[in-house]
Amino acid sequence: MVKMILIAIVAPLLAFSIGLSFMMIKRKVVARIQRRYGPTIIQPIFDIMKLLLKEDNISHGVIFSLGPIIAIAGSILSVFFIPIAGLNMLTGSGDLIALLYIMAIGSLGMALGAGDSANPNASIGISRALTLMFGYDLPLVIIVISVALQYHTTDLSAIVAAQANGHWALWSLPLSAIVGFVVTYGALGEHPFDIITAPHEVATGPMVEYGGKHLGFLMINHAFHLYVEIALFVDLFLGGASNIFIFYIKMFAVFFIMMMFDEVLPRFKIDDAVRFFWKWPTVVALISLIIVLVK
Amino acid sequence: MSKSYELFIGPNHPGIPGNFSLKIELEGDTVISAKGDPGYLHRAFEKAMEGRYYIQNLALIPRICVPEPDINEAAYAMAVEDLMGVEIPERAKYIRTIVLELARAANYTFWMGGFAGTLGLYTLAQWSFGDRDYALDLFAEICGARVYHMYIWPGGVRRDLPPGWEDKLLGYVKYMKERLIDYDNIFFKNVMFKYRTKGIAVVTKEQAIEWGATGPILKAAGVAQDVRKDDPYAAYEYLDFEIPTLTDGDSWSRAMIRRWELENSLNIIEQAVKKMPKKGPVWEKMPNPLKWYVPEGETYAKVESARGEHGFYMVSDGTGKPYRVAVRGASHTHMFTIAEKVLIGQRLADVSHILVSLDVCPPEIDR
Amino acid sequence: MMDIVDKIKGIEGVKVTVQRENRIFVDVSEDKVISTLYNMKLIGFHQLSVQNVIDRIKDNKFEIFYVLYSREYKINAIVRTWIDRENPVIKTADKIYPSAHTWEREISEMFGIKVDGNEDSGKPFILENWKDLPPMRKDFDSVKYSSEHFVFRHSEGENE
Amino acid sequence: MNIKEYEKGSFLKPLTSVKYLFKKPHTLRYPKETKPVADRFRGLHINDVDKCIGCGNCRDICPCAAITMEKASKIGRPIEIDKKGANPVRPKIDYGRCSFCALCVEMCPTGSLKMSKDLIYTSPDAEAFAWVPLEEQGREPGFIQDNEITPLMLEAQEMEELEPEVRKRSFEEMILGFSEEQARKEAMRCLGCGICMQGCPAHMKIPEYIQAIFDGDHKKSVKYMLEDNVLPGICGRICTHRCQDDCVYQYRGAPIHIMWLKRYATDQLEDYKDVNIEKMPATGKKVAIIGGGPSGLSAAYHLSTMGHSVTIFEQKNRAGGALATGIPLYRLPIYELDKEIGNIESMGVEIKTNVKVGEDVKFEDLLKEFDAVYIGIGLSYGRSINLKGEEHPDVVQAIDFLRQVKVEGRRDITKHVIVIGGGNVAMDVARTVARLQEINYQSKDTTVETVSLEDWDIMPASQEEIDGALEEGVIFNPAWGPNQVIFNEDGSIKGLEVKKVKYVFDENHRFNPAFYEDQKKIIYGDYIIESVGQMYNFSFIPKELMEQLKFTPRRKVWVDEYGETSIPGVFAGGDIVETSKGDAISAIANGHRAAIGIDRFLHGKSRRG
Amino acid sequence: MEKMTEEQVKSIANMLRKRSLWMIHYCTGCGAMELPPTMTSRYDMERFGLAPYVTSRQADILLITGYLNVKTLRRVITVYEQMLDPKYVIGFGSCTLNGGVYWDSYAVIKQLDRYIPADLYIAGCMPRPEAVISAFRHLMELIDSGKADGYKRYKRNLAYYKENQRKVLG
Repeated sequence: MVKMILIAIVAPLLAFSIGLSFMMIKRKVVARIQRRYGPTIIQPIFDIMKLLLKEDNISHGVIFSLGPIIAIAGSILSVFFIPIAGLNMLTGSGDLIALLYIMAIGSLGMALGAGDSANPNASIGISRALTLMFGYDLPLVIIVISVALQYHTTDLSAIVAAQANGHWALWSLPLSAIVGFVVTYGALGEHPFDIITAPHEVATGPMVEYGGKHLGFLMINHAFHLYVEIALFVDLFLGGASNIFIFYIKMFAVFFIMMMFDEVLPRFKIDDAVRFFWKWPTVVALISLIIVLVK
Repeated sequence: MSKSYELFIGPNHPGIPGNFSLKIELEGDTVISAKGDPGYLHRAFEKAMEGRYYIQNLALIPRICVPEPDINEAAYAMAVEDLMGVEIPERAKYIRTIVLELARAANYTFWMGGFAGTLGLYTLAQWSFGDRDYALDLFAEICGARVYHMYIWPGGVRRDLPPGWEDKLLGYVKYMKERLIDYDNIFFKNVMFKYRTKGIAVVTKEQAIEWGATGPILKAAGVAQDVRKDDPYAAYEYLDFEIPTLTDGDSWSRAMIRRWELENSLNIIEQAVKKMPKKGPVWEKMPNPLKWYVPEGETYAKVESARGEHGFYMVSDGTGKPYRVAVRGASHTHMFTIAEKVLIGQRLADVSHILVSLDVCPPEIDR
Repeated sequence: MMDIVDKIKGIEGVKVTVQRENRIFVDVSEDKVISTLYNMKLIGFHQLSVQNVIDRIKDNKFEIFYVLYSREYKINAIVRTWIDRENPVIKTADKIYPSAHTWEREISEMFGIKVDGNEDSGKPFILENWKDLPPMRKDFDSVKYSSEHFVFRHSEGENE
Repeated sequence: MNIKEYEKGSFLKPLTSVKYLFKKPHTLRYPKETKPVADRFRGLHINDVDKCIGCGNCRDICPCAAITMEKASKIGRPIEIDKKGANPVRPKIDYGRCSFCALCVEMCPTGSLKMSKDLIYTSPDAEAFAWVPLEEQGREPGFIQDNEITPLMLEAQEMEELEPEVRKRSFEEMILGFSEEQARKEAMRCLGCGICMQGCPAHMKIPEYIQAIFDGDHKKSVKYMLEDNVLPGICGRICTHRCQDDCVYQYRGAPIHIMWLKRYATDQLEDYKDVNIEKMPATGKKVAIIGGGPSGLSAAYHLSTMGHSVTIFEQKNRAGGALATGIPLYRLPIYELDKEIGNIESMGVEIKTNVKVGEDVKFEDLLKEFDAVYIGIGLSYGRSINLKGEEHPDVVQAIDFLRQVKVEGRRDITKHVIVIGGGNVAMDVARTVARLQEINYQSKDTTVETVSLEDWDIMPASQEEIDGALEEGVIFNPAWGPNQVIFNEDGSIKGLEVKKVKYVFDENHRFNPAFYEDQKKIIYGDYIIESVGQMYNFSFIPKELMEQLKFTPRRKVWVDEYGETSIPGVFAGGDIVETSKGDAISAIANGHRAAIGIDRFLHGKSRRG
Repeated sequence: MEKMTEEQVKSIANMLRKRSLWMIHYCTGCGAMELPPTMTSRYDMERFGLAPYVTSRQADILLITGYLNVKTLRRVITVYEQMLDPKYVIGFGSCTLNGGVYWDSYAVIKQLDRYIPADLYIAGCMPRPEAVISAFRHLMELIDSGKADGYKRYKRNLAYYKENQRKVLG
């Protein structure tokens, strides 16, 4: 029981710090690609702290304030479903499927809150977010199915265990892995999929009315989000890890490749993005699924 | 989704090029009407100029268009010279050409960053704004200010080039040509750029002529109209350069024309530096500023700005202050006659990059 | 150059002055402006560069000018006309030159000239809540207005 | 540019940009790293307040109305307040207005105002953005002015004059005057700052009349002149133009020819009928003026405009004083004198010539007969220096010589003439002699030499006069003091023995010449003209009144600020009072001042009334 | 935590605030032209934790970049009021101080601090990027020492500001 409580405290903290460290590194790396030095490495901490210290002088209703909380709650919940280095508490059969649902809570929470802000930009942003989710969920579901079929389980821990000793799904299911990478990339909203917040189009979309503490929560949520998406990919295709350091290195490698693309591509239009997801990733995922089925 | 709704883009919106507002009506994600709302940058230039001496206006005119102030200075100076019947010295002509082309190159560099920014590619913005900064430093060396140069004035230019400046300039040109390869790689040859802009916001040749478009919009539609060739001013008649044209008239063509013109400008600078007389006067003596009475008359002086034809209509009543100065900015037509029409039927996501691809410069509209 | 001048001279009721190479002034009476512009476009002046107004307060007239450009002949022609300062009305040229529409909006706001046929004439364009004289008129004193409406920060030592 | 390359589009090419991840950024890590500021940078101002003359040209040209002139006491450091040709104010710049166009720097006539390379200034206090720029603020100069390219018109119009060979042949006026174009161009140069007005003893409205000349409105221009100067045409020819010495253009270029502009404007008018000051209704008061010189004429004109009836008593046969008798014809033609005196007469002034006060009319009678008396007798008698041998008939006074030549038509001269003196009168004499010698001998082996105590650098004559004299062949002997006249055996003059001057002014800057007694030379010549100053003669005033008349330590007549002497109702002006600087314009000025004083006196506002 | 006095909490809060200043990207005037170089690779103001943000809710600093047209003033006031406390205003260049080159214009306000409180001004027309960075660093000092209290002044003197705003906006 004590162990459970300990894990319940440690796991989110760990997830948060990993996500935060990625945020820190990203700002530095982006800056270097852009031929500049960028902020001090701990700048995101200052930002979050400052936002939390801001005074509130707006109210758009309870739902508006609840949005970020729901988002964070959803993200933390998903953290418990993802096994890292033996830290897996809410395991049980079907947890991969459950995870997929729980991961959507974040977006829905945002949708709830932002929808309450009565700003057309926020509404457009939310509709874009949901549309995009709709777009990448289809290939995601297909590859999850492929992986599940490959390992005959929906238990993430089991999938991770099956990939031990270098038998990664990346090697056995290369096509699914590529699709998985693209989908994870899309889910993180990096360029060219930063359609939801696109400042030049919808002025940061759902976040347009959020400031201060709410924005701070959203930044924290982003850290969790980063962690959840990448950790899921690592668990599914890179065989998880037996200890936290290796897990971190694997996650970082994935994130680093993502950053490379992030800074050199302009963004998609929402319909193009959905079309994109339903075209190549879906087709490739299906091919991969067929390969699995045939094998 | 048949219900239409209104959306204000600007004045405080990153998708708007400057302090300007656009009221668009959307049906779903599609624009069904767009109305520009200018006036946020209205400073009453034309009124203020009537109350100042000819030389005092030197402080005002560059502020009409911020990204490329030199065209205003040149057009103003040309209008005054025209009314006074003054021919400027040869070297001054070349210096003007170099300054104008450097400003054009800087403006296109700046524009490039802004355009990439609207498409979500911030890396190019970071690069090109930083590279433009070197050009601003070059300006500071000849005239003492980075942004508002006040360097070209009636009769020629304000100071001769400082020693060694030409070499620095050529160094910058060389640097920019190297950078252009990087710009091409990250943006102009980028598949996503092509994907986003090809076939968007087409202004056909007929439409461009009918609506009175000038500059890159017209060139992208296939008409080689350029004041530098048609009515050469400064030293353009002595220089060898081509007017680029493309035929599609879409957002992509306009962007490519500007990319092309940027390279063109760099070439013109190299050429002008080579051909420029190495010594000689750079200013034709003008009267005492307080008693600078310009002969009565009306004239229209025009130059080619980065956005199109930029002109000054100047009326003098024979006193020391202009009677009326009317400024023609290319953006005026481009925003209200072209953008408002072209935006209809476009997607919300494209609005901001269409505005930038038409290069709408609000200070030029409001004045 | 000269053949195009002759062509313009063929338009009814115009007075043509050649200022210098590539600059022609075409003066017409108020009622002939639109027909002249139409004919000018037929001749090949496709582009309206700028249309604006000069307040000739001494003659009690508004001078309206249209700077036209012909790509074919590379000539700028400036069509000018004069109207009375009291109750000034002009006809719209936006059917001939679409870009005139916006210039006319500006003119109607800045000079208080009514533009017949332009539905946006008289609506606020650049200014907001403007209650004074149209600001570009010569009898509007900008310095006076700004010292009445705004407060300057006076440094201690005023002139001598 | 090959457009085909771009039409394809590529997915991998953008990824090459990732290489910058491993390259050094080009960020300038300000404030840790800085880049050099451009040499011509237009930043916050610097002003050398000692060099600055407070002319206000920077304020006038500022398009933003950012410059105000701050009083000397508020500048923040002491400055020399009563500097000649300067206002005791300095520019204060409001950085809530300044647009950093540097037009003020371009227009600064002294070059004291510069712009610095420093443009980094932040403050939470909005009031802290206006100050008087000083050099002590330690900013590094950036944008400075350039004498090659400057909106100021530094070069003056060349005045055409007769060639020395030509002008020597006669007494024809040598300065030809401006053409219309030249005058307009010269008038265009004026900045209208009005620093010159302080230099002018009469405080003429110089910027206004120059503006009127520029506008081509000569009548308006002369009208402005007549307000302070009743003899503008004469002053346009012979004035000592102290205004030009103060002109702001002197620091970077040539001062404006204010005097010749004045001449130009008056020459354009046949007479001043339309432009005279409007006459006030007659008061019935009578004023007597003794002496028809410039001060007397000035007083007469203004008094008559004030409605008083004025009578001038002139002992010579024509009014004008030194103008009529002393100034050579080649500088001031007689028709100009007639024109201007005629104008004064047209205002109703009665001029009685050939009337010598003290002999023909008694001074006491004037006091009884008239409500006020103005004495403007001037210094009409030559002063001697008690030179050994000066009683010889061939040693004459300059003032007599000049009168003989101008009024009496004397044309004879000897071949070798020595002129003692280095002032403007000496130059007049020497150049007159040069003309006479040309007329009589075609300058064949003739000499005219001047001897002056002062060396070149402190010679009191104006540079133009010295140059003119040199061109006409006058030989100068500066820094030599006359010792004695040397005679031939037949009693004629052989020459003048002179000794070298050690110094003219002593440590207290007082006139106290000292000589090297061992350095002597002889200047050969057969005729000597002394031109070392003039004096007055008050013999017409009865003794008892003379005792009442107060004099200043320098032996000038004491007057109060309205020109009234210690005798009530008696006013004085011209060269006999202290405020005069010995030229026509000061005489005109204190004539005008006395006229105001007399008017006050007649209206019962006298100091003692 | 209980041991810390209120002062200490405040100073820590100020320390955090000054390290993370987000500016709203609203180009009110031409001074905005020197912001892109300051923001981007050449001067990179992100080194100090400054970053441009899009909407008024997210931002901490409002830059009044130069002249302020009456029409823009109305929007600027809205934006300023939407911003969350603590918020800071920097006036760029001459125009915000006393009208600048537009001193005689009928359309431009002359003194920014009559309408919204300004915490800092920068001299210049326009200020160099170095000056802009200096200004940000100056503002950080002011925040650290608690002197940047424009938002408190606005609340305290709301009637004064509202009166002035009403006068000019009509």
